[in-house]
Amino acid sequence: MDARDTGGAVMADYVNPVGWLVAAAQGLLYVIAAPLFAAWVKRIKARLQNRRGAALMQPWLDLRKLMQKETIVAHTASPVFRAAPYIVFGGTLLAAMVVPLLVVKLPTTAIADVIVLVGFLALARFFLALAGMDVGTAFGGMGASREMLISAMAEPALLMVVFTVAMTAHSTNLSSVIELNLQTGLVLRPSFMFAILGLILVAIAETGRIPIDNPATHLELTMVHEAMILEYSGRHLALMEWAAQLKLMLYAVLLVNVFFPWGMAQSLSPMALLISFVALCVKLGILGGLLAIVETVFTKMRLFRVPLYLNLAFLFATLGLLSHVILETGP
Amino acid sequence: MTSVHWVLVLPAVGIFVLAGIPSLAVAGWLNLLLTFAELLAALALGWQVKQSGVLVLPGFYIDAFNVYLVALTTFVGFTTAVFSRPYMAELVDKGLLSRRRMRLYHAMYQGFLLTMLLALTTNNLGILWVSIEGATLATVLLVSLYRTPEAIEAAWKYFILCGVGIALALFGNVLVYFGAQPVVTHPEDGLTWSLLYPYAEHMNPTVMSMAFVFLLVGYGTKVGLVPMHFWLPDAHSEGPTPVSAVLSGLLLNVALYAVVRLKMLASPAILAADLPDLPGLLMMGFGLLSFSVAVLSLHRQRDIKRLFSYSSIEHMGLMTFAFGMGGPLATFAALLHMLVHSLTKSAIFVTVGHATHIAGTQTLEQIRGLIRVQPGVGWGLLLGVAAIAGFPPFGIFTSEFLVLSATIQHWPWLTGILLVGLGIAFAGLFRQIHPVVYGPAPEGQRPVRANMLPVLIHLLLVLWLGLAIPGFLAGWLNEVTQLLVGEGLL
Amino acid sequence: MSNTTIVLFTALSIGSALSSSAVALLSDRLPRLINYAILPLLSLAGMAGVIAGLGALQTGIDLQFTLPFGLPWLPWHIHIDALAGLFLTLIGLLTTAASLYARGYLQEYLSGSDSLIPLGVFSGLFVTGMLLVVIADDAFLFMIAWELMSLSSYFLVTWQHENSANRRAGFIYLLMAHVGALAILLGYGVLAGFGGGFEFALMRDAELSPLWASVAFGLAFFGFGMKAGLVPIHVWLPEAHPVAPSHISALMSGVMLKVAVYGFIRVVFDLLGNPQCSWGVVVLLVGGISALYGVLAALMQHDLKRLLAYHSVENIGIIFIGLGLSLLFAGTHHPLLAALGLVAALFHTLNHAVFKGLLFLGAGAILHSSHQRDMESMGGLLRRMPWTGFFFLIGCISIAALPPFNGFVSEWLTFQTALQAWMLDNGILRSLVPITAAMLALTGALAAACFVKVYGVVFLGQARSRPARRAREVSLSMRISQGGLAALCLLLGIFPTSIVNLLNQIPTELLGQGLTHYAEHSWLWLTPVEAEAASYAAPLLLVGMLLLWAGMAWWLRRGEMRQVRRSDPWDCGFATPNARMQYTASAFAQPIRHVYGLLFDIKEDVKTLPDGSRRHHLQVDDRFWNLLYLPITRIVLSSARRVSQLQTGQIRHYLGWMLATLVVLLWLIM
Amino acid sequence: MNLLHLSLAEQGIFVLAALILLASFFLIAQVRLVAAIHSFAWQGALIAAVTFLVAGVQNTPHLLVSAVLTLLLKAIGIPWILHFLVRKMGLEREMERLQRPALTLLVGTGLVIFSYWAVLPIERLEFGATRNIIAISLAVVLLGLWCMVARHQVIVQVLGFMSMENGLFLAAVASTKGMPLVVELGVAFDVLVAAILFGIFFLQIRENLTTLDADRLNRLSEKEER
Repeated sequence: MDARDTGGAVMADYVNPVGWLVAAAQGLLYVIAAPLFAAWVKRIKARLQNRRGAALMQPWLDLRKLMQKETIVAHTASPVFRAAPYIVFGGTLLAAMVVPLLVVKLPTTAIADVIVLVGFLALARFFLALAGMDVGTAFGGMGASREMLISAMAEPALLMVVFTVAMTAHSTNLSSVIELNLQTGLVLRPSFMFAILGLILVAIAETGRIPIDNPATHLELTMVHEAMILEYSGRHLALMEWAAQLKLMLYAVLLVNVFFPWGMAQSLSPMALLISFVALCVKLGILGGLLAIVETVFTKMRLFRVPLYLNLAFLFATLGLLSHVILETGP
Repeated sequence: MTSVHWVLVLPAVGIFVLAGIPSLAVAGWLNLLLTFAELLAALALGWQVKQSGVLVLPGFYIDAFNVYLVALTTFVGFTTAVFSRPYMAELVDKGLLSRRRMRLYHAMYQGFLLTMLLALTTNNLGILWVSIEGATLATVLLVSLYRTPEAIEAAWKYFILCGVGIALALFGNVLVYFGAQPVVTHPEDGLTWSLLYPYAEHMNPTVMSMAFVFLLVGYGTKVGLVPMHFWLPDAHSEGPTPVSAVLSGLLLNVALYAVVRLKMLASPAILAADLPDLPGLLMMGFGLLSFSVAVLSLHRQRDIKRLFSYSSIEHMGLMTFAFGMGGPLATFAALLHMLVHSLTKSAIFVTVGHATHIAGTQTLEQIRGLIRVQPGVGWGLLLGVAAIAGFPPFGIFTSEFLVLSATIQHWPWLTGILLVGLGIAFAGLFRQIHPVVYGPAPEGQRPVRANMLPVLIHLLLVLWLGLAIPGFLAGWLNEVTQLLVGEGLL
Repeated sequence: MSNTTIVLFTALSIGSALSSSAVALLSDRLPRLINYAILPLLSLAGMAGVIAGLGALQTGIDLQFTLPFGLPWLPWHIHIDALAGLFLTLIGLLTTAASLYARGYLQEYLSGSDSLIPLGVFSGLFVTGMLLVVIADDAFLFMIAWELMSLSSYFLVTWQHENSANRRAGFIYLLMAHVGALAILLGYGVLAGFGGGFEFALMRDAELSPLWASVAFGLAFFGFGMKAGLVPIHVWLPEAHPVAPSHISALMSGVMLKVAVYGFIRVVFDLLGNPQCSWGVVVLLVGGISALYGVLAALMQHDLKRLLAYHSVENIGIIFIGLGLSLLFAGTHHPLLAALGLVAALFHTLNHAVFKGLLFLGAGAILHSSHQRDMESMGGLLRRMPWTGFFFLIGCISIAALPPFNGFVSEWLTFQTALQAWMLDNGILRSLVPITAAMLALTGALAAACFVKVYGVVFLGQARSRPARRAREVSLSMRISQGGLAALCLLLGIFPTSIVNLLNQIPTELLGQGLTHYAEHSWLWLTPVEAEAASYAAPLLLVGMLLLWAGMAWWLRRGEMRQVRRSDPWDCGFATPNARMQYTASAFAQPIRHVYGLLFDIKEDVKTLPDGSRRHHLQVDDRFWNLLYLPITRIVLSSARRVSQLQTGQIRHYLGWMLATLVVLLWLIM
Repeated sequence: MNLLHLSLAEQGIFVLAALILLASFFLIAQVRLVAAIHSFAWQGALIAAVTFLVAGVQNTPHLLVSAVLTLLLKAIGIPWILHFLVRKMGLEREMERLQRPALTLLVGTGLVIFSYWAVLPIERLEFGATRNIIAISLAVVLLGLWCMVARHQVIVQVLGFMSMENGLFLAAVASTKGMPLVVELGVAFDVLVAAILFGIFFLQIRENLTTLDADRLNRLSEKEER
């Protein structure tokens, strides 16, 4: 019965223009913050390697430069090649809009649940891979093939994580999940522990970080993501890079906000928003640091070790589910 | 002179006339006309029976059961004659047959029909026996018509095996006669159906069961029940195709008719002594055995006519099984199956005849790409096989469907066997026929002068029966069912 | 729409299908009939079917009457209800598209060596058979229609019987179809045995003991599964579908398999009633395995139509996952969720029909203009056949279950059903369902991979062969039919709520319980269970997407930034790549072959030819041939050999048999 | 039952029946073709005699007709035809090696016992000797069949066939005052035609196989590749 009431409450949000404004703003915030987060990870990494590293604004400068550069397209490229950057960026951004960044309940979050989110990331990946194959070079095809393999193996693990959470929250709407976690406060759930581990592994694989892929390499035979965007230049390349950073950001936010939602704003009052903004920065900062450490400690693994890695992720997720079934639900 | 006499006189006359006519063309047409006249007479007879119910004339006893077989016999006889006229003429042109033999052929064709019709219409079990033996004698010469070593061997085996079988049947008859003595007033009537049937349950069960065993083995040989079937593939494969058509389409039916009639006599006697219905069980057993052996044998055939003779064994087995099971549904199904099987099988043999002429051989491996060479024949064969394999909307599906549903009601666990058998049979037929009709045309094969009219008619009839059983036919079969098992279906 | 109208349109549809096949008998004498009578009649049949079907779906009528055919005591019973309506619609849609498409597709055959009569006749009969199956209301008519469907489609498969592949495929297909039909018949037999008659009405009321109910279920599952192409009884499918003419492949893959799904639903949900939980588990597992195996097998293929056929196996698997979930929940008394599962399955049935039809038509178009089925010899077709390429892309996105197209919605609904597993009391089931769902997720991702491969290799890159270089865009009618289906893919994806609203009739009818909250807020939001649990607003997403693109376009493509410079690809500074240097289809699938190789028997080797050049040879076969089918064949043949030993040719042996029989029988009766 | 209670004629019937049985055994055992034909002829004659006796004992005149018929057909006609053929084909000296004669005869005896056992349950209806005669005639039928199984000389097989007919006839006569005349005539006709056909076939087989060995008629076998 209460479902109906909350349903009504949600209904109220849909017609609330302020909500839409905040949602738009939040989308913008994603777009702006994504390169920063990537830069932050890079910087910590550099520090760990006793380098000074680039300035935090560096990604922004790169993007601006790329935007102004001339765009070159191969003779053999088809319209798909030119449409792909827009679709990839758009798809990723839409997916990002679904993930609550500062405010728990926004009209945008009800547009789609986490499975749709995964779907949009998949759409972006689909076109990314097609673009890789379009020009008809050897590397493009190689990158596409590998990317699809990795994502194919990451997907079930990700879904198991979703299941584990949904089993507890009885929902796949991120806002509902987060709300639940906020209401119950800190509860030690073995299932969530496994889910977090699984999600981290998946996130690393999906965002093409070490040990799966090395965003910094251009060594032909080890590239995955880079191989697909090899032929891009100018604004197309800018969009592709930006989309990748968005994706990283998205996964990071997903991790911190779903499992550690504390501090998030449940109303639209400016105070709450400010608090949640600060909280978010702290959380992301820590996560970025962890990621950097991981990337310095580990080395990239062979392609055919990746299935093992992802099976581990799947194992974690499944353990999470089972421990939920066995430990957390009484007969 | 009633239509019954016409039905019998016409072929009797035909024997002598056709034996005497030297001209091939005239004989062919005359044969055609005679069979047509017989068909008309048979229909008249059918009409008469429809009006008056059972028809008892001196020496003859005609009820719904045999009149429907009379009609079927004359019809298939007619269509086969239509097919055989040009077909045999071509054989003569090729010099495979002398004109003298053609006279023999035509005469014996009529002789065969005569014996069939006599066996169906007679009121006397003795005459029934005599005419079935006569049928053997008439066809044995037709089977050996080509005079090749294989033909002669086949005819010899046919002759000996059926002769022995028939002899055993005669012993059965003697026993029936023996058992009948106490119940009939005048000892001479001991074999007269119309007088015997009413008192069936008063006869001595032991004698009757023993008699039925002999009769089943005897007439069963002619039906082609395993393990008395060995003559059948040989005779069908080595005789001329029209003969194969009538053997499969008619002779087997008539033999089965005899078995069923005697079951009608034996079962009541045995049931009256509340023993298990031995005749029924025996028939079911033989039917199932024949069915299973035949479906497996289909896979091993290299000769196209042998292939279809085995499918005849399969279907006769199915009918015997159904008749043995008894009960209105099964009996109705069996009667329907008799009808559709004769029509389909004779149609198939007609197309096979043309196919063998096209390829100049009966070996399956050498008959290829029929649809390319002569689409009519190819499609005819393909559709015929689809029908005989029990594909709807052809009528055989209907009857098999009814048999199966009856089996599910009475012997649920036998249904599995039947279904597996049907699957195997289907595979056997199609894996042999597939390459025959499909694929590119072989070198140097020419279309032949083919008369596909009979095939068309038969298949259309079977199709009709599959889509909708006309009321009068249903009523008719229902009468027969009532006759055989006491209760009707409708 | 009134009942009479619906009946009239159904009759019209069947009638014109039949008359088209009747007219086709003349098509050799008057080839022009094909364009002016046969195909138009077929399209008419299709459209009438759509109208009747939609009418039935919308009004949710339940109409029964009999026709004076069949057996005297068992006339043909007809029953038009929402379920039948859905499938009428579906058959109609694809028939219309296919017949429109055939107009262009058949041109080249007009002068060919194969007579067009069988094609025309059996196309009509094929459609008739399918239409009759879905409205049949007694087992007898059902079997007739069913076998009519199988038989005529078999004749269509063997139409170009000159090449041995067609013959082999045809034989395997017909054999398995027949075996399946026998199983179905036996299943009906069991039901009729308890119900006391072959009318579905009687079967519905039959009181079966759980054991017998399970027997009937098993038989139906086997029979219909064989037709639908569930693993491991799917082997006929990848043989038969590719070799048929493409518009027929579209019909077979798009509709005929769905008719099998219909049969399963009719028997299990409608006739058997109160399903058992265990059935759900079986169906769920088989469905999951089929989905996964199908997509993996598809990845291994490089014959385009064969690949699509394997994808049919995959999608049928997905549909059966939905059905399995529905049975599972119905068996554990969660009618609402059962309804959800059923709706998901039906929705996917509809979607798969549309996009698989589209893809087969596209493959046909490629075949038509380049006479190639081997992907390794295609490439760069997008620039030569832009329309086909565009429509095919939509098909790929839909089948890869990517938003906002239709494939995604139905899979999303299936996921949502699975996600309600927490409602189950049984912990085993509660952990089994998610694992199946994970298989589904893996399937989806692999499907995406597979269609990246397909589209990338076929339409993108550079042409790998002369025929591919020669390819030209296909005729208007072919483009229209593809375009129509492509548009449907989008519409079904954008307005799921209204579709669910239509489909909702069916669970209401079969389970006595429809979805209640599926549009809690408005038609914009699809909320399968309740708004809190999950919601999907496809229209809003589409709008958002369009807004974003508009914004980006406006921002990024101003002034001098508009023009782009064309040049040779960079490719890490290697020499300008040529067509031979592209990644091939087999190369693309190599990592996956490496990971999942053990499921298939793969023969891969590189031969060095005398002239020093290398040849890479790859053959991927179904393991099930050796595991399942060959042994059965061996048994049958060996027993046949034994039996044929009886026919020794020695007359004395024959006589001996007779004597023995006689003696044994005499001994028996004593 | 006790023979003493029976009339002399009836005792005669038994004696003849016994002799008929003996003739069947001769038929099985005879290696010389001509001798086999003779034993068949004798069997025919004995049957005719039995028929006469039965006709006398039960004064059924129509049995006399069939007795004469039998004598002419079975004792004279058919043996003559066969003789003629044998001479025509120059087979007077024809001998056939029986494989395992002892076993063959043993099986024959077994069949006699079996047929006795088989007809035991048929209780006597009117005429005392019935059951025993039926047993004998069944034995003759089975022995005829066994003869066809055991011997591979085509002509001897035909003789076996004919002796089966003899057995049937005996059964008819002895058990039930003979069948209706029309049936008798039909049977006789069939037998005659059969005999003629057999003749034709001998010649054809002869000219195709140059021998009358049934085991050589084995072209139509499905055992292995033909």
